[in-house]
Amino acid sequence: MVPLSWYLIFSAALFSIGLFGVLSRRNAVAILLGIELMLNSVNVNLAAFWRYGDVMDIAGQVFAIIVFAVAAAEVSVGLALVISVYRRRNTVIADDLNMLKW
Amino acid sequence: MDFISTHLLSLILFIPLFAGVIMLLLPADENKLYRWFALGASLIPLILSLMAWFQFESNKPGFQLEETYAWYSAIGSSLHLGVDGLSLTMVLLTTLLIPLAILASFNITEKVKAYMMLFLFLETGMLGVFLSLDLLVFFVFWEVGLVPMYFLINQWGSANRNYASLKFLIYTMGGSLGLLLAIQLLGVLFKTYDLQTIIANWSTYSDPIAGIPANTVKTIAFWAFVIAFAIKVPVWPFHTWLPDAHTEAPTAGSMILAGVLLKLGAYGFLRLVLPLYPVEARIFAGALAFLATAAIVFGAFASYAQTDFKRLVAYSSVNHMGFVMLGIAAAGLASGTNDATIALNGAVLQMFNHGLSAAGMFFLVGVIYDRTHTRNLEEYGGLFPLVPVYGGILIFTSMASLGLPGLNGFISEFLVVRGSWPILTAYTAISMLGLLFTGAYILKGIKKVLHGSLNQHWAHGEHKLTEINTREILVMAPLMALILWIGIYPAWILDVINKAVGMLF
Amino acid sequence: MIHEETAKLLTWLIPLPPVLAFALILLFTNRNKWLSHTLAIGAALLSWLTSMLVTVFFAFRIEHFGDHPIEDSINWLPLGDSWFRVGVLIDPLSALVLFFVAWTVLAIFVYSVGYHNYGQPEGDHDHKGLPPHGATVEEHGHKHVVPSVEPMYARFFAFIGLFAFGMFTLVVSDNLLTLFVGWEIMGLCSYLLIGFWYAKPSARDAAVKAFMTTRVGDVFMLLGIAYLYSVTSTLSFRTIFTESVLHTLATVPSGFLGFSAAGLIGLLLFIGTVGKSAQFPLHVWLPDAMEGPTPVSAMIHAATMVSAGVYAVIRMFPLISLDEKTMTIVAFIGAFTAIFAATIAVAQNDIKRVLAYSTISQLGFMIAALGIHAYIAAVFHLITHAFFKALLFLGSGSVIHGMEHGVLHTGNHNVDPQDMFNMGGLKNKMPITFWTFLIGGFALSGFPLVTAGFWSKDEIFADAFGNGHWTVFITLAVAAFLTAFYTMRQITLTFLGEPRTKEAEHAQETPWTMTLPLVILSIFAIGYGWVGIPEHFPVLGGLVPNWLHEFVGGTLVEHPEVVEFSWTPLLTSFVVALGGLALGYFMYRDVNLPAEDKLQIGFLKNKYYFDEIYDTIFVKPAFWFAEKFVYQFLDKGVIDGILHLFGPATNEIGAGIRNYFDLPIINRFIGDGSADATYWFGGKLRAIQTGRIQQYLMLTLIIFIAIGIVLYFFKLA
Amino acid sequence: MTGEKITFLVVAVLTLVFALRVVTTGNLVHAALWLVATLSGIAVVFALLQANFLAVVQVVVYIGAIAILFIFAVMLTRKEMRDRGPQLNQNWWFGALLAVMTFGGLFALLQGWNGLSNTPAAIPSGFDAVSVLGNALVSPDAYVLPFEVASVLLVAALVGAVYVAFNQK
Repeated sequence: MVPLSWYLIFSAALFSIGLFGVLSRRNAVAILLGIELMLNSVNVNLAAFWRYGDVMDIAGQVFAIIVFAVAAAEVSVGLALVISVYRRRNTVIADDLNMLKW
Repeated sequence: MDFISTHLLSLILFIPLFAGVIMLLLPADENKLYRWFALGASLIPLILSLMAWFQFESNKPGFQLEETYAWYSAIGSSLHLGVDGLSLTMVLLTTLLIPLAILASFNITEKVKAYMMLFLFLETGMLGVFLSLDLLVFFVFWEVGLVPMYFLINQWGSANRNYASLKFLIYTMGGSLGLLLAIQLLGVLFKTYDLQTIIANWSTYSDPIAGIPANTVKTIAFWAFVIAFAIKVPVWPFHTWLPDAHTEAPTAGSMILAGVLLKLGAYGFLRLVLPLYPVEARIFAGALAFLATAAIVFGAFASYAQTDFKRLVAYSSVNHMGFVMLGIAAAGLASGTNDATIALNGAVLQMFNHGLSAAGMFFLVGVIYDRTHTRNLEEYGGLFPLVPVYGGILIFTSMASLGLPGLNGFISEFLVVRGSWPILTAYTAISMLGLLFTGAYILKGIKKVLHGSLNQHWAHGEHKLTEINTREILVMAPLMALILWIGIYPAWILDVINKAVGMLF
Repeated sequence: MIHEETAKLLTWLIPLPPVLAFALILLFTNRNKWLSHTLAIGAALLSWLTSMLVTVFFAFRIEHFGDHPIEDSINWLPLGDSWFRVGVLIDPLSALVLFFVAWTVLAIFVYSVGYHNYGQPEGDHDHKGLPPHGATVEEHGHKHVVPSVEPMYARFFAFIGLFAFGMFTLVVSDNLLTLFVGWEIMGLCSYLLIGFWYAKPSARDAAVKAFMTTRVGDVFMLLGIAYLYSVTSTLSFRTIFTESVLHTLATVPSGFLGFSAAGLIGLLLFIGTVGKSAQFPLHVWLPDAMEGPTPVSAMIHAATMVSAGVYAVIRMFPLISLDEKTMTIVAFIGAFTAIFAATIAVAQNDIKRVLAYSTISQLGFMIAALGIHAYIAAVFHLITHAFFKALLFLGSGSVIHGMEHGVLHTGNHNVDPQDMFNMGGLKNKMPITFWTFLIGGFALSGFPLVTAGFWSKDEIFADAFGNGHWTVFITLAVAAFLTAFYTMRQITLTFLGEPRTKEAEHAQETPWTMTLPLVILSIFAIGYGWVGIPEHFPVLGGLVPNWLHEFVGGTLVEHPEVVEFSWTPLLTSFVVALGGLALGYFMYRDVNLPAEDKLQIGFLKNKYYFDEIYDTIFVKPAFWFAEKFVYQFLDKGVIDGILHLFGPATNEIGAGIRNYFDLPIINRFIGDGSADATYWFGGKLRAIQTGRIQQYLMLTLIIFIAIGIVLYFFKLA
Repeated sequence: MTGEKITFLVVAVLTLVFALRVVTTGNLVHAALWLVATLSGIAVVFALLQANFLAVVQVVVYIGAIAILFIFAVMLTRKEMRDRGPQLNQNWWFGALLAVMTFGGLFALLQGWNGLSNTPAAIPSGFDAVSVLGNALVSPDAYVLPFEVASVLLVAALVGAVYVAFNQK
């Protein structure tokens, strides 16, 4: 059987890739893509711990499903915001959106 | 009914405050409503204090209708209310004068709501002083009364009101600083502010305090009390705030100022100074008598020198309150003797009487000022044919102020003179000069206003002087009735005073 | 004869009707003239009736009435452990006084109806506060001017009602305090009535002068009462005049110039009388008081109020007589006033002023009589004087009224209807007035045997002579001579000879309401003397028993002795009366102008310049003291000056603290400094606030990782 | 080396490569498509974990809804939104460093944990993960509350997204 560590390392790697995307991409939509990767890595973790822990305790899966819901909500609102911002400022480049600068 | 009779004093005390707060909730710009509401609200304490008057048993020593509520138990202060014959008389005077003052203010048209509220707050402040048997609460109410009065003068006064109101406030507050310190001293010393406890222990207290001999401390505390109260009475030479404040205050304000506020000072002497400092009162009675005599004589002379009608009446208060002080000084010197009792009877009755007649006089000055917009005596002249009813009432009230036998002022002045003659013979004799000049300034007032040839300015056209109206007569009627009643048969009130004085001193 | 209980009750009731009338008139019937005077006169009638019941039908009929007088009292003021009681007392003295007061009051009330022209039309341009000026009426097609009714008719009756209340109260009181109450109420009424025509500045000033001058006496009297009360613990006459109390009073020293307590109290009370009865040196108000309507002059300034002053001294005689020093002062003041006022009277031309000074002088007689222990003589003269002086005043009012009629007829308002040199020959125009005035005048002069004044004055002379008071005797004799002289001068100038002006020619007799009181009073002015004819008087003595002596004497504990009869005083009174009258007649028979009058000496005419002197040494300094010293200097200058120092001083201290502490240290260093530091720091730090979300995220992660590392190495490791 | 391990390794490496393409590719449409591939890989991982329901949901919700939503969003907007200039910002190296450090940190942490070599117990026979999960989600003793909150969140997100993206002109 596959050891638990493999899953965890896999999900850590996936998480770091998503993080890199969030930190480094200029395009706001791409940032959202990075976030999706990070959320998925979390789901992998949740599922892995469910499988390697007490199978009868279904909490891991439940939380994974809730994360799905949150991801769906986040994406819909996030994309709506991106579109709205784009309409107003004609850009989706995160670096250009610095209205909160001092 | 049971609730009312067991909480009579606190109801009397707080109903005006409560009514004042309720007024906040009344709709805007309903001047008529404010007036009638305030009048109605002020009549309730009057009815209740009449109930208290009839429930009161004058033969029982000590305080009656007592109520105690926890207030600030950490420092031993509680809301302790109670009356004896002395304070009950003053409570009756206060609750009587406030409705009349409110009725007298019905012609106020500016900021009526605030005005009426201040009057109701003022009533609570003054009643609190008379009702409280706890030194700290006493002081709180003592100061509380100042604030509404300050605003009444400052907002509704005449030309020089800023100066007058500031002088009034600062002078009185400055005077009470010493009082506060002395009260704190007593409170710290006895771990309580309860008046009866302190009276029982303080007069015989003889241990050094903070290394200073008790006598020295007592003397200093005595003068702290005396100065605070002397400013309020006012005793010469602390009196100069009074003409200014009285003159600038609105009519009803002057009525209350003269009618009740001055009595707070004298009441302080009777309630606190004499019982707390019997020894010092005896030592310094001469000084007090000197100041009292100076107030009587100089007050009368200064009054005579005025050309402003209201100032004339204001100075007459200095003169009349001088008699109260003379009685108190005599009582201080010879506490416990029959003469002292008579002098105190006179002093307390004089407080009540002056409340009636001075309020009446100020109101009458206000009546004529409303119509002529001048207080200068030289600008009146021969108004009697135009306003015969007003003239009659003015002469009546003036005569009460002058001390005409058959009216109330005479009884009290006679009692004071009778009581202090054997004790302070020379001062009493000198104060007769003041009594003589009382006549002079009163007659000067009547002469300049009513008598002489008619000033045609007021006889015709737009300045035509109108007669006193029904509302104004209604204000005067109770005052005049009481003036006459006390003058003819004073026993109903003097009996209560006499017994209270007999048991207290 | 009525029952004693009834008498007590009636005594309580005597003062009440007039005060009720006063209240009713002021409150309700002010606009109705008929109702007002009916109320007032009805009240006076009721008081008169009760007084007569109490005196004539009770007191006068009891033998040794002085031993068991009418007395009753109630609790009034609670003082300490006891009550101060007030009540009524009718003893022989007050019974007699009550008798003449009731009569004169009633007479004057009735007289006032006529005097104020009741029933006449309203004046053309009369104003309230001024005497009526007459009304024009049309009769049979031609206009003429008639007297007009007083504009404040009802008010007058209200005031005299209150006045009568004061007088009755004073008389029936059983103690000094209620006596003083009545005394002061009369003072007030006197003020109100002298100033009745208040729009006249002279009347207004006279009213104030009267009130203030008498008040000088009153405050001393109040002191005396207080003193007496504190020594004896009672003010009731009957209690004070018991032997033990009097003994205490006589022996306790007062500590003032060697007077005993009784002496000082007596002196203080006497000063009250000096004010009220217009004795020297407080006499100045009485002549000015003639500004009031004539009934007022008659009532207040002849019959009642000034008599009340004397009554008070007579009442307190047992106390005053304890100290001989006080008695000397009393006698001196009385005698001096008698002659001093008489000398002024001879030079006056105003018909009422002559009477005013004569009143002062006659009151001096009574005071002098008391000062020499002539108690009964003083009482006697008090009563007779009240009757004949009221008569004279009312008579003079009638004369003036008649003269005003003439003035209205001619329309020449420059003619003073009170100046005797404008009169003359009124005998035929006003016969009733003339005859009654003559009776009054003769009574005043002491015309022998017939008039009451003779008997009372003679008694004073007899006492003064019999007890060896030579100074008083001679002074009073001279005064009596002057009295007779100026009385005759007055009668001659007024009634005899030919009319000197057109106005006098057109003078008219007054209505019955005025003449009837004159007639009644003139009966007393003659008849009242006969109740006190001394028993040893030649021929007449013993024909009528000396009832007065018996009766009044009963007031005192020790019945006063009757002085031996002596011819000297009798002859003296004959000579001075007849001599004065004769001299007056012959000197003024032919005088028509003031210039022809040899006695128009400036010194006398101006009353020894007393008004001016008082003005200079009392009134003006008092005003200066009040205005300049007390108000401007003390209050405004010194006291307020000190107070006003506090303001600037506080300001300076405040400014100092602000400029040298608050501003540099608190504001600059602590306040501004901390803000500056924060500002600088923030300025440097704000660079990290890029507004870029990814950089924030990086920063967060860095810190997160850093914290993780720190925790890892320091906590977990 | 069992077949399962081999399968896992192949899927994991592929998934990671796809993920890297997601964050590095210049064309956003491509990136979205790479995301679809990544998500599919993860679905396989779920399947390997015997979380069948999750695997299905992953395919239905993530690939079927979310990824498609991205593609729609990208394709519906203009060209500039998709690619203009460099796709990475000038701090990308710092981001990369942080990502590597995170991975390193996590890796280090996992090295020190002794539960890593656990092997799973066999799933009991007759165990129906889907029905247990369904019961747990609606049972008041278990997760009905988070479930309901998630529903509310979705509704709110729906309304919010409509409101925010609504063209007010």
